[in-house]
Amino acid sequence: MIFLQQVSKTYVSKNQSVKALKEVNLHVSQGEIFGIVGYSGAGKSTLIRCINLLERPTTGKIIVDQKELTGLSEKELRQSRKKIGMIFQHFNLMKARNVFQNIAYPLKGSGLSKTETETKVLELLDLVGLKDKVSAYPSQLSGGQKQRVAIARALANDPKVLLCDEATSALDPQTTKSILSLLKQINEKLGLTIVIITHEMQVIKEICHSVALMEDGNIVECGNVLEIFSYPKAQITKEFISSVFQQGDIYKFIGKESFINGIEEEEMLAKISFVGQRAGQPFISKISRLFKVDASILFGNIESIQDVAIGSLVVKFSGGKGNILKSIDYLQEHTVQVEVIKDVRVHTDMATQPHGIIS
Amino acid sequence: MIFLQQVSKTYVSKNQSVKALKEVNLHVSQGEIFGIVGYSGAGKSTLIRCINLLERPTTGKIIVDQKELTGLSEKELRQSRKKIGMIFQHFNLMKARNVFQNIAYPLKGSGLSKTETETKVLELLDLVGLKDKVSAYPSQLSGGQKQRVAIARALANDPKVLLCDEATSALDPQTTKSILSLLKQINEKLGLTIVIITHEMQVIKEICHSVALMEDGNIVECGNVLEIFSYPKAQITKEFISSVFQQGDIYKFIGKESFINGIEEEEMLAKISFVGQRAGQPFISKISRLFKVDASILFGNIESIQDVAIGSLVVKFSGGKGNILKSIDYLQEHTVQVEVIKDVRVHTDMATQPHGIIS
Amino acid sequence: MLEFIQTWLPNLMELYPDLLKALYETLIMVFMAGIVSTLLGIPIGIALVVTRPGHILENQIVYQIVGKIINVFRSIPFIILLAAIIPITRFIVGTTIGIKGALVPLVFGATPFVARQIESVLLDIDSGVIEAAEAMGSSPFEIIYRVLLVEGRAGIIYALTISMVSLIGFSAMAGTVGGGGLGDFAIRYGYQYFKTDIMIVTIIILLVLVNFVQGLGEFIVKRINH
Amino acid sequence: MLEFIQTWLPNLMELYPDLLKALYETLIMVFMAGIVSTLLGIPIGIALVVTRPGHILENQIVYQIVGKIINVFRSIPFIILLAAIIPITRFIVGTTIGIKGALVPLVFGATPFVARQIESVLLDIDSGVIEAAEAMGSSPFEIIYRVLLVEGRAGIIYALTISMVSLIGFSAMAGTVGGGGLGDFAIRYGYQYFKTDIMIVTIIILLVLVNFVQGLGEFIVKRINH
Amino acid sequence: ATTGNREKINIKLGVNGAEHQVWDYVQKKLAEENIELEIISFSDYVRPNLALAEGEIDANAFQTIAYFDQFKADHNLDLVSIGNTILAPMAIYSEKLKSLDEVKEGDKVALPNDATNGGRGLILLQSAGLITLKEGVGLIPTIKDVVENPKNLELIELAATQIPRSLADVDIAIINNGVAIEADFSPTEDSIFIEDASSEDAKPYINIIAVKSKDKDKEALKRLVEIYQEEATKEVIDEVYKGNVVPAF
Ligand SMILES: Nc1ncnc2c1ncn2[C@@H]1O[C@H](COP(=O)(O)OP(=O)(O)OP(=O)(O)O)[C@@H](O)[C@H]1O
Ligand SMILES: Nc1ncnc2c1ncn2[C@@H]1O[C@H](COP(=O)(O)OP(=O)(O)OP(=O)(O)O)[C@@H](O)[C@H]1O
Ligand SMILES: [Mg+2]
Ligand SMILES: [Mg+2]
Repeated sequence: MIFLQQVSKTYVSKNQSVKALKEVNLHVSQGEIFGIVGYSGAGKSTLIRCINLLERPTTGKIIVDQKELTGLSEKELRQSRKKIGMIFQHFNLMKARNVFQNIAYPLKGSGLSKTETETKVLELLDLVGLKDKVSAYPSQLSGGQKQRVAIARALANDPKVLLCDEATSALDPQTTKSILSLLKQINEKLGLTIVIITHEMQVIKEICHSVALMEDGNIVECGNVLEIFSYPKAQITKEFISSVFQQGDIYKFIGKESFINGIEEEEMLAKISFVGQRAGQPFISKISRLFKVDASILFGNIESIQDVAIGSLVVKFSGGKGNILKSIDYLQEHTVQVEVIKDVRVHTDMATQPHGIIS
Repeated sequence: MIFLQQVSKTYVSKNQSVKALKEVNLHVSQGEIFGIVGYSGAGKSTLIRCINLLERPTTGKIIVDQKELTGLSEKELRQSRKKIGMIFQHFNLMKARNVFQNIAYPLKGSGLSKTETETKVLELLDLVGLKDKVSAYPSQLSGGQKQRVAIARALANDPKVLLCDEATSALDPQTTKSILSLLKQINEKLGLTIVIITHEMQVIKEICHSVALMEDGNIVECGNVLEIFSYPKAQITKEFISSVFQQGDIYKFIGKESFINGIEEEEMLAKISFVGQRAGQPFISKISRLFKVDASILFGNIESIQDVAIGSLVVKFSGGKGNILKSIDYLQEHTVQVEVIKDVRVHTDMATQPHGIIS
Repeated sequence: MLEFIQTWLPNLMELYPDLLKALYETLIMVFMAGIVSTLLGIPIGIALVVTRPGHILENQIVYQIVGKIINVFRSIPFIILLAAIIPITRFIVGTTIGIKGALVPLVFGATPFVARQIESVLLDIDSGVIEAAEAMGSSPFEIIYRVLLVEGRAGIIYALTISMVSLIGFSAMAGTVGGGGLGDFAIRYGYQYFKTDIMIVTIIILLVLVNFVQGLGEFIVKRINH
Repeated sequence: MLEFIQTWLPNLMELYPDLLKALYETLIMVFMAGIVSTLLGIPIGIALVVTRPGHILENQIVYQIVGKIINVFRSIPFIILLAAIIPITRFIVGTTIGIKGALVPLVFGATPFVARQIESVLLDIDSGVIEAAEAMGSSPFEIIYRVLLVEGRAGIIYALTISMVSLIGFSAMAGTVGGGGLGDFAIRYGYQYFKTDIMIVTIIILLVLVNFVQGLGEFIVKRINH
Repeated sequence: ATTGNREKINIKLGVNGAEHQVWDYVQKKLAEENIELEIISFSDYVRPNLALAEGEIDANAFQTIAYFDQFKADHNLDLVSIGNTILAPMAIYSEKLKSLDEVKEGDKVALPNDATNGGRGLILLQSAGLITLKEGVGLIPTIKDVVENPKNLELIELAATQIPRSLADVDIAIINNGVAIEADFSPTEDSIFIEDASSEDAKPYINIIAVKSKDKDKEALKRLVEIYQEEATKEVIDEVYKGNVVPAF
């Protein structure tokens, strides 16, 4: 559906030039929900703005829905854009129009009658939960309300492609959830292709099929969400994923005096990770009975990423050196990854005795 | 430090009037980090804008740092405002000034020499990771970069109180984390009082001492973060907290065909919840050995909220009717809450056979 | 009352009908020239905005030429303009004298002014909003019609207010070609014939007129800005 | 060349020194009156903005009075204004004729214009930015000085450009009091004496002048808008 | 009365332009006597008198006796005439008509819209027999003073300098002498009706040099008048105006 080929973009200003995109290649399939994440300033907004040519790339080709946008006439480009909805990072609502008129804007010329337009707009307003604000002006709306109007506007013209630049960043979790499920629903029902920039990995996790990670104008990793979440390669990917698993906290947690002191002779601290069906296995019960070890869960997370369980737990094992080692071997045989964090038995730590991958 | 007494605010416009705040009372202590959450349009921005009197409340008193702002002269109010930093939802940077000049704006008249100002600004830019953008203009910055400039500006004047309206909503998790730890650090070192509006419960969890939940112009619940996270009362509080524990997903997860079919005869699905030290107990190991039950963890989350573990897990028990019941009794005796979700043994569900509280 | 007028405004009674006529002439001139120069000035102002570099119909040639033409008309003293365009005036309205003869130069004088005012209003419209319209596939014409003119309408009204007030000032020069009007009336009786009472009354009427236009403009702006 | 001038511009050779003098007079008048009316017009324009309802120094009385006074000056035909303020002119510059005598009426004519232009620029400044400054404890004076004037500077330059061009037009009327200048020169020779060649040359000079001012204004704006 | 080493004296003379060439000649002559004549051009008929009364200029030379007397009376000014200059006969022109006999019912007549020329134009129309003015109305009548207008002529007041340009839009037009000359008309040849320079009626329209009463005996001003009224100046006038303007001294 969307192909970017060797797209680069350099902003030139008096004092300096900024390479915001560096020969980026990207492919988003028809009906896919595609996430883009990356640090602030990585080039995400620039990338998404290149897709509908709001920003002319310095070099490269952009193909959307089998049309090479970079080669179209102005008029053809406009025609193509009508089927590409966009939600802006800064909303860009028209101040002189009220909520109704803002959403109705793209409907003009779509051949809808006045009552059809009205029905459509009210329907959209209902979807984003703003029916009572139909005649309010943007200046009378809260931040999140503005964002929801922008979402409704982008959906008004039944686009084939939806580009979202931080479409839910100003929304509370509940509203975010309802907007995301709305997007997912449209995606499933009508095959809408969605490109979504976000800094909330939660959003990626919940609705994206694929994700690209951007750093400094490059896409450093890109692929199926489940795969990337399970086996991240680039450092930045790991960091972003850890944010959703809150594993950054693990080390903070472990760093505490009280915590270290809580680990006694003959105990061991380890992180165990598993993807998919493994979660359904009562492995803690098994090792508890088989090897007579006690495993207390100190910290961790088991989630469903698009209906597949994936997780990691920080577990304190106690019950004797030999038993613990046997337990670990057992777990690893059953494709559960174990990474030792602190091993009081032998006075080593994670860094010198790695088991399994570091995620 | 901050007292709001019976503060209400009504916006009156031609077509209607909106009661954005309804007799709100609030107290934020000196040195506290106070979070405000609520749905979009609940009145959060209005509330925070009332604190420094950017929005004159329709009725009520506002006291900051022992001064009743609502009773001050214009000049005294300005003096007080100099010590109240503010980060706006829409950044409000000055377009004609570059990054340096924007941050230096509040420093004028603070008695700093030119080199001192420069040092200070560069220090702040370093803190928010924007040293390379020192002479860029707002129009040349990405969304997150703008927000970071706004943060630096708000901190420039060493305020006693910092008001943040969605200060990290446009930032990626890493940058958010570094900004939050910066705020926490300033809070701890200098006793800065911070009021922070956010829709990311993550933020509340990570740095707030207290939190207020707003709904429709009212504060419906307010108190210590740990307490509220452990024992939420209002419906909205539960919803917000569930967002951070992603327990909304539990029911989605459970609703799946595949999942229900996964539960067999003589098995039981339950959610077990615990706060604080209980997490350190190897209760799964214990019941596995004591009652010969298998407990597979399907889904769940154990977190540290300000260094205290708190969590809930969805667990599938198997191993025979009697053993399972005994296990549950054992857990409840040890102050672990158990809530049965699906009990195939007796073909009932959560709704008809509640154990423990519903959280 | 009558006594007051006779004592303080000795010439008013006599010239009363002429004053009314002058008022009528001013109203006609300002109204007609106002409409025409608005209708011409707005598109020219739009052209000055949309053809500038980086805007929706970027066109260096049009931008430069229109800008230069505007400057030509703005730099020529009105009275010279009046003489210079006599052939055009005669071609358009068939005469060079009277209200009709005054209208063409008034339009030529006011249009560039309106255009520059409109330009400065439209330049201030948030580029993000224009971008949003572009992203929705709006044509340049649609952007002009449905974004620039709508988003800028308060500013446009205000600019037109300023322009109409200036036009009232311009119309004082219509006397040169026998167009009459309040300005000419004030100059003639007040300045040349030294009938101070008439001058003062005329100026007061002009003031009321200007304040009415300004007030109307501000009222509309207030209605538009919710 | 010389032949060309003698054929096509028969009067130019003779009036060449007068033309130079007129150019000099125009430059002096526009420069001096421009500076003074800018210095007066900007504060008045600021006053019109900050005293309006809901703004930082809301003051209904000042707002109404300043607005009305501005309207008075804008509604009086320039020639009447010139006569009406003779006592003020004499008081300020000691004479009512020549360049000096023309300066005062020019300032009175241009200042209200500048003020309204500045007003319309400052009204467009994002209220969020003003709010941010208020939240940082800036005084109204600081907000004017460090926010309005800074954020609005491109617009202000542009407004001043428009005003200066208008002032060149106004200065054409300075001939009435013997101030001379290019406009008067063009009117005198071109309109009154029917010396078309002189008129055309003068208009070309005026054009160059106007385009220079406009170009300078746009150049500065471009420098300011990074 | 030529005294070589007199101290340099400066005279400011207000004019209304048209007579520049003659005044340039006078200026040269005066310079020989160490009198510097500074010529200040005004573009209206009000300011030169007021400026004179206020002492901003020392003399002016732009107006007719009629206008001067009226102005003095209206403004109560202490000014006097110290000498005549010229008489510039006003005339009626037309593009469409060959003579005044062809004037029809309702024809359009353009006349100057300033007080001095307008009034003079009305009197000219009266002497041409086209209208009648109110009895004893004086030398500066206005359109309001027309009591009889048998042909229902439409009187259109235009700026004096505009009239030649709008000649095509009217049937007959009254153009004052200076303007007609500048517009390349020869009043004596191109007009269809002209003021009789020798008649008593024309007397009030003789142009004068005016000064403040207290200055009337000033040596330099006297020299100004004397030089203007020399034979040599007459020749300059004839040369410049080609007989269309008559020296009135
Ligand atoms: N100037 C205004 N005029 C009229 N109504 C307003 C105005 N400002 C805000 N409101 C209304 O007041 C209510 C509260 O707005 P507020 O901005 O405080 O919400 P919020 O809690 O900050 O929401 P968000 O999370 O979306 O930013 C909303 O319903 C909004 O529409
Ligand atoms: N108009 C511009 N002129 C100069 N530099 C620009 C311009 N727009 C963006 N940049 C720079 O290009 C880089 C990429 O910006 P972009 O807006 O794409 O970032 P982003 O990934 O969307 O960041 P964020 O998450 O903060 O919105 C940034 O370093 C930014 O400063
Ligand atoms: Mg961005
Ligand atoms: Mg808000």
